[in-house]
Amino acid sequence: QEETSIATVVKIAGIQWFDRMEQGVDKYAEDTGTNAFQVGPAQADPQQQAALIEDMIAQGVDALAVVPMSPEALEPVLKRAMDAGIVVVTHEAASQENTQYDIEAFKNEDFGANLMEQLATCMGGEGEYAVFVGSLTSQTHTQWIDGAIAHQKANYPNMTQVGDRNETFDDQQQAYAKAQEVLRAFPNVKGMQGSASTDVAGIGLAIEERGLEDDTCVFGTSLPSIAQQYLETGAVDGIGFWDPSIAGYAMNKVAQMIMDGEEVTDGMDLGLEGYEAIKLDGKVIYGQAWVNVDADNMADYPF
Amino acid sequence: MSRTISSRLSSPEARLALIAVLVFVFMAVLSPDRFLSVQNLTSMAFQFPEFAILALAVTVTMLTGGIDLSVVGVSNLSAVVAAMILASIAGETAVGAGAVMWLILSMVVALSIGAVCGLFNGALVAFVGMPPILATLGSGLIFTGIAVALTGGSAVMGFPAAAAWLGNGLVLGVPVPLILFALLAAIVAFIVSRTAFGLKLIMFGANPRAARFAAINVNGLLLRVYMLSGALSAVAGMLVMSRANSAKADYGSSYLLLSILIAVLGGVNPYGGYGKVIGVVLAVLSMQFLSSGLNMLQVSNFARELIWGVLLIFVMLVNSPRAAALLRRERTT
Amino acid sequence: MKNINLARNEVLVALVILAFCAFAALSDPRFLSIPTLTDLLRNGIILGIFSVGAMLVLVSGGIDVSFTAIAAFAMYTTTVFLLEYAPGLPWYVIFAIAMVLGALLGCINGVLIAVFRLPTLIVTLGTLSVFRGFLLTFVGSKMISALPPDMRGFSRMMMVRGTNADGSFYSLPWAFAALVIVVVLTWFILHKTMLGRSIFAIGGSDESARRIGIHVTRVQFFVYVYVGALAGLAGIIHASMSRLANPFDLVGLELSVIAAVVLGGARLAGGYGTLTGTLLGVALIVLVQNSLIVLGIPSTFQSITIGILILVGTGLPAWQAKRAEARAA
Amino acid sequence: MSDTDPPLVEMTGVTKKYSGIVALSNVDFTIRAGEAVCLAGENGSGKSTLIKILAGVEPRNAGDIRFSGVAQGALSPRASADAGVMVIFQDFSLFPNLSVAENIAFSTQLSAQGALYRKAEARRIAAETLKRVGVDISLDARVESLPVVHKQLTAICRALAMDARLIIMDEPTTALTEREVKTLLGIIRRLKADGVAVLFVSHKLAEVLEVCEKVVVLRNGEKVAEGPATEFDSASLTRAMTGRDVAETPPDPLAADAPVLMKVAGLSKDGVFHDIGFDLRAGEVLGVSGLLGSGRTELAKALFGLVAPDTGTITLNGAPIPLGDPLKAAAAGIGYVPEDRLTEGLFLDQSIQRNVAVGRLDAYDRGAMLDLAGLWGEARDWLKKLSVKHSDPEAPVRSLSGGNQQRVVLARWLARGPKVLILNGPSVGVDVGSKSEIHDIIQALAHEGLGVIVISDDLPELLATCHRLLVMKGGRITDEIIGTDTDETDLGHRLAS
Ligand SMILES: Nc1ncnc2c1ncn2[C@@H]1O[C@H](COP(=O)(O)OP(=O)(O)OP(=O)(O)O)[C@@H](O)[C@H]1O
Ligand SMILES: Nc1ncnc2c1ncn2[C@@H]1O[C@H](COP(=O)(O)OP(=O)(O)OP(=O)(O)O)[C@@H](O)[C@H]1O
Ligand SMILES: [Mg+2]
Ligand SMILES: [Mg+2]
Repeated sequence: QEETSIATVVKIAGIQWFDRMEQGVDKYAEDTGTNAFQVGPAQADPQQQAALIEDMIAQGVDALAVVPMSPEALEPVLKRAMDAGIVVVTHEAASQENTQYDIEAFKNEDFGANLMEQLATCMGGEGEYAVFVGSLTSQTHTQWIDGAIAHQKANYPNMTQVGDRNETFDDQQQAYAKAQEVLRAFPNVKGMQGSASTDVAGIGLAIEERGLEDDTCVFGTSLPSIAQQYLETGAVDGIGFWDPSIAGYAMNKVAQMIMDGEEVTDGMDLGLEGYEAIKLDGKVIYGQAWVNVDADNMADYPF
Repeated sequence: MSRTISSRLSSPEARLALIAVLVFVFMAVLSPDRFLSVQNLTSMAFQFPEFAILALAVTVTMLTGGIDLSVVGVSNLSAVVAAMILASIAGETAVGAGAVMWLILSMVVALSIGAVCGLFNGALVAFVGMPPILATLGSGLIFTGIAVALTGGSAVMGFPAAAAWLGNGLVLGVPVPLILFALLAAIVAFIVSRTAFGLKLIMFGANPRAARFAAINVNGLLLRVYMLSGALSAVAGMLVMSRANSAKADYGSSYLLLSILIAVLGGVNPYGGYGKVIGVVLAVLSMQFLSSGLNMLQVSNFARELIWGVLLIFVMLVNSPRAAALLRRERTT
Repeated sequence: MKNINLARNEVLVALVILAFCAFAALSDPRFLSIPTLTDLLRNGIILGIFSVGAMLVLVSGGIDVSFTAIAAFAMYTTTVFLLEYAPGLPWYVIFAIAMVLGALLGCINGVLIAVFRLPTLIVTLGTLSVFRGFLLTFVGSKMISALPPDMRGFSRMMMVRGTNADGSFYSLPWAFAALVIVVVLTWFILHKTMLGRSIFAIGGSDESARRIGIHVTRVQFFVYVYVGALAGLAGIIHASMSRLANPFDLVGLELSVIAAVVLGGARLAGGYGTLTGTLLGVALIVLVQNSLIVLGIPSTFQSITIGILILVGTGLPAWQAKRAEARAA
Repeated sequence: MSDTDPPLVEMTGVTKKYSGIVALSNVDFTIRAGEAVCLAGENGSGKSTLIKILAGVEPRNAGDIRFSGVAQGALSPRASADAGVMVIFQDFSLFPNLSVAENIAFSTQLSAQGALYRKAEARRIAAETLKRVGVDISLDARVESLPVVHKQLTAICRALAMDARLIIMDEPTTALTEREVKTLLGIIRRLKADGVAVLFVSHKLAEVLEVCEKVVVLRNGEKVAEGPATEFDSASLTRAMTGRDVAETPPDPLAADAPVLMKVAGLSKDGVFHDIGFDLRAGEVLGVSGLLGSGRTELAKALFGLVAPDTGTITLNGAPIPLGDPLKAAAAGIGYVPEDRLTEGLFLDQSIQRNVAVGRLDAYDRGAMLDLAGLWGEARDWLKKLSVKHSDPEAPVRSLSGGNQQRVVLARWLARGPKVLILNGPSVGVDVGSKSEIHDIIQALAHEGLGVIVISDDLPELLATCHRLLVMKGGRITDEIIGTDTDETDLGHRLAS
């Protein structure tokens, strides 16, 4: 009989983040001998991802581990997959209906609040700050920023958000130009929080050119490999992320558990860093898997 | 014998048909059990109609020597509005005749919005005299922008179950999107070759100045062409909405270049005056066979882009008399 | 510009720029400052170099949508190659490598367009896919932020540097000089050489050009190679200045660049285009794109604003031309 | 210079095929320094092809070419130019986007082989050449903004600016009015005196015989006659070209009781034409003539709604026609055959039958669908009625000769059953044979009760077709002439005065 195949379908192929995830998937394949592999569309377009999943269903994979570009857009195709008896596990899609389990490294609002907490501490709990999202249409980024702003409002009344949510289109150049403009329009701005992995790099570059490394605080989601040079100079003060390779491993593992008829329970240990005591909320599995990195510990995360 | 084959292959469409068949056979041979499975064939039939309809929209504008870069913007805007009707007025719980009625209403609204957007484009081209490439580039940004402003950027969802039928249903085992596409392709083919409007638009594409001197209502023609393109885009938008069970301002962003690529690969002359719907259909099929086949073989999706580009240039070279002449000169000397 | 001619795009665009600046200054007096100027100039470098190339192609009667893919290809491949084999090369050698690479890719466009006489839009649409697909499939798809040291060094080389009242810096990088050189060189080619005049001639009528003995093939070939080299230069400057080689960057800008060039008066039908107009078109787009926050336009309305700008900027001259034609008839 | 010198150009056995079509077959041709040779022949007989081969624009399939006795291999435009062969092409081949100065000096600067463009030098060359020809055109004007005459003159100057030893003119007079033609013929005489040879192609036989020493006649790509111009007259030349006699007959007189069909009153457009008024009766052929810039083409366009007049009225059978709307004008029964067949009249790459049927699409619109059988049937009937020579109605109209192309445009309008037909330059670039056939068609139309307006400055044509003539000058009608009251010389005087 043919071996079990698990397809991990990511938002977009080839970028750092998902290459790191692929390491987890590959490791899982190696550890267990399953045919676990990762695919992703060439363009960041939910329709391309849906088409790719269609093809995977047609190919007859046993399980799908999906990181949806846009969870809503995948509901019908994931439903079709489940109707066809394919096990479906998702990641970064707490609102996904057509999934057996969704694995979240953390609650998005909490993660956003965590970044805000660091930003506020750095700013001394007062002053103006601006926020950036990769795109206004990204649910995850919106939740991070929602969580951050809520945290600020509740705990740091002396801080004020200036300007709108700046949209950077996941493009470092745009983040850079927007940061420049924020600095011109709001000369008193002391803090910036980014969402897309390139946001802090763009912001950091603008900060560095202005020579404001020590006068401003910049935090955001990113990867050490992208933010490193700005962390070194202090243009970026800290980043947060979760390790995609572990998330990838976890998705495959949970998929296998479902296929094997094992049950996932609240407080369970998945045997993975950050997922030692998971919280189960309906179908959503929460870990405590975020990592905060600054200039001091960035060497520990070589990706 | 060889002469009859080469004369049969003298039309660009015949050569495209050959390419489509070759790609299909190639993929089928590489992985017969998977590529030829009913599962896979149905899956492909669900996938391509949405961008194939956009390619039809681009095609009709290209026949006039123009282009419509706003197709994706139009399809998202109309889908977002339709989705708002379905989600907030009809509601997720609507069932039976009520739901169907709301679905029909939302489709009518979407089509009207598509047509109005098209009218706007047509007016820019006809009355303002803007080059279509710029008019629709600008208007596309505006349409997308309106969709973003309407939704704040997030997805609109929560439709009655009936809405899913459009993109996911089967009639006698045939996917509804495929039926829809076949119908629209037939209609566009009919319009282009069998109606006064269609013939006029090709003649206009061939020589806009002569069309004016031949007392063709040039402005009315342009308005209608872009309205047709807008309405087709709206249908594609409804399909995407139904298949995604949601609508959002940035769905299908990769479809614009793809639909232009398909139209051109299908033999439509981007400078106007020539193009056949059958060519576009064959181009769509080649693209889909190639793309599903490559997914099956787990070839990187970036390679697919590369192969599409190579295919496009290859087809152009094959169809080019100049290339043939150069090759012949090469051989004789 | 002896007398102000409102029908000319240059004049219209210049007026729109002035009006926009006046409006921005009214809504926020800080708008008129040196940092605004240096920021805008810096953000116009890449777009500017691209636009000069796109203008040249339009003048020759073609259209090129592949130059962004060439830029990304040249930039990323050069970076990968250097990191692998020669990370210590000085920046000017790095730039030269990227330009040669861009020129080579331009050759492919050149052969297809000039020798096989295929339609330029289709060819470059195809090569856009090919270059990008090849880059991402075979060269790599990861962002590289650990650039060769001299590329990073280049981004820190400043032409002008100063301190604002609040102690922060403003600066204009030497990369801006590249734009100036490109503009001057292109101006020289276009207006002072037979090659340049031949480019205009071909754009006016390629058949006539052939008939009076202009080597149409060679001239067209030159255009695409030159534009390829410019794209390579823009790409490597982009990577250096952003200290990041991202293979997904730049592609997607092509239509905005062409819009900027047409805004500046170049015609899609060929034969017409000026450097002044092109730079004004770029200036307007950069100005608007980088002033939306200052003007307080909410993020959700920014793409509508830019769309309207393109429609107004290109629609006004088009409408005037149409009316003038109707009057003259 | 003596007869023993090798001729300037000597072609022997030159053959040219276009994918099967033999455009030139085994043609021998020579031209000597200071000689003016006329190349005559019907549309499609191979005149332009011969010129293109001499100019190096098209390669020959067989045959030898010698310039001053030196055998030439494959020619290129530059090789020909360097040998002193300059061509003024039928379509001018100018650069619309460049200035007059640059257009004139471009070839010269190309041959100079320099890499740099010397603007001052270009202006000097252009100014000198313009002076030599004796015309005054602004050096900095863009060619696209020039009237046709000036474009023509610019093209001539470009050829003269080079040290030309042979100037080839392919139908240089089609765009010129009588006065400019006179200037041009003067230039040719001066060139001959300077030892420059001229190869001249024209369908206007009178001017051909006026300047040329030698005539070479082509028919179907073969040389059928050659001899001194003195041995030919219009009739014999026509016979050589067509292989038959072609006679032009003046129109039958108009019936005295013919009703007024179209009434134009007080038509003005600022700066273009003023206070135009005339009646057109059923069955009447009305000629409109005048120098270029007299406003005649604008008037014609205004009658068809392509130009919107400021004031005035046009009525057809008593019913007013809205101004400035070609759709309404066409619907009311006015037809317009434009001046420039290639850019305004024809859809060159579309089929012949489509080019005819395009005017009848609405008539065959059966609700949702076109009656294609009826549409094509009618188109073919008209092609037959106007005896358009074609092999296949689905072939592109580009493949037809000039005369036949003109009939296709005529057929399109006749199929609509117009009441008034405006013909702007009905025989421009059409050979004598076809021309007289088109004149016969015009007469037949008038017989059927159509009102026809012919805009032309071809005097024999006006005399052969028109009952009445209006002369325009400076946008006003300055003269009205009854066809039977005049002859060619008289008409020429009254036009030029
Ligand atoms: N080997 C040849 N034999 C005969 N005719 C030729 C040959 N090569 C070119 N020609 C003719 O010369 C003319 C110009 O050639 P072509 O179109 O190849 O060049 P181009 O585009 O004008 O520029 P270039 O001279 O740089 O190649 C054409 O009409 C062509 O048919
Ligand atoms: N590029 C071409 N391809 C195919 N056939 C051609 C081409 N150019 C000319 N021909 C054909 O060659 C023949 C000679 O054409 P040519 O243009 O030399 O005629 P012409 O004597 O100049 O006619 P006219 O008086 O109308 O200008 C015609 O049958 C024409 O259709
Ligand atoms: Mg800091
Ligand atoms: Mg000719």
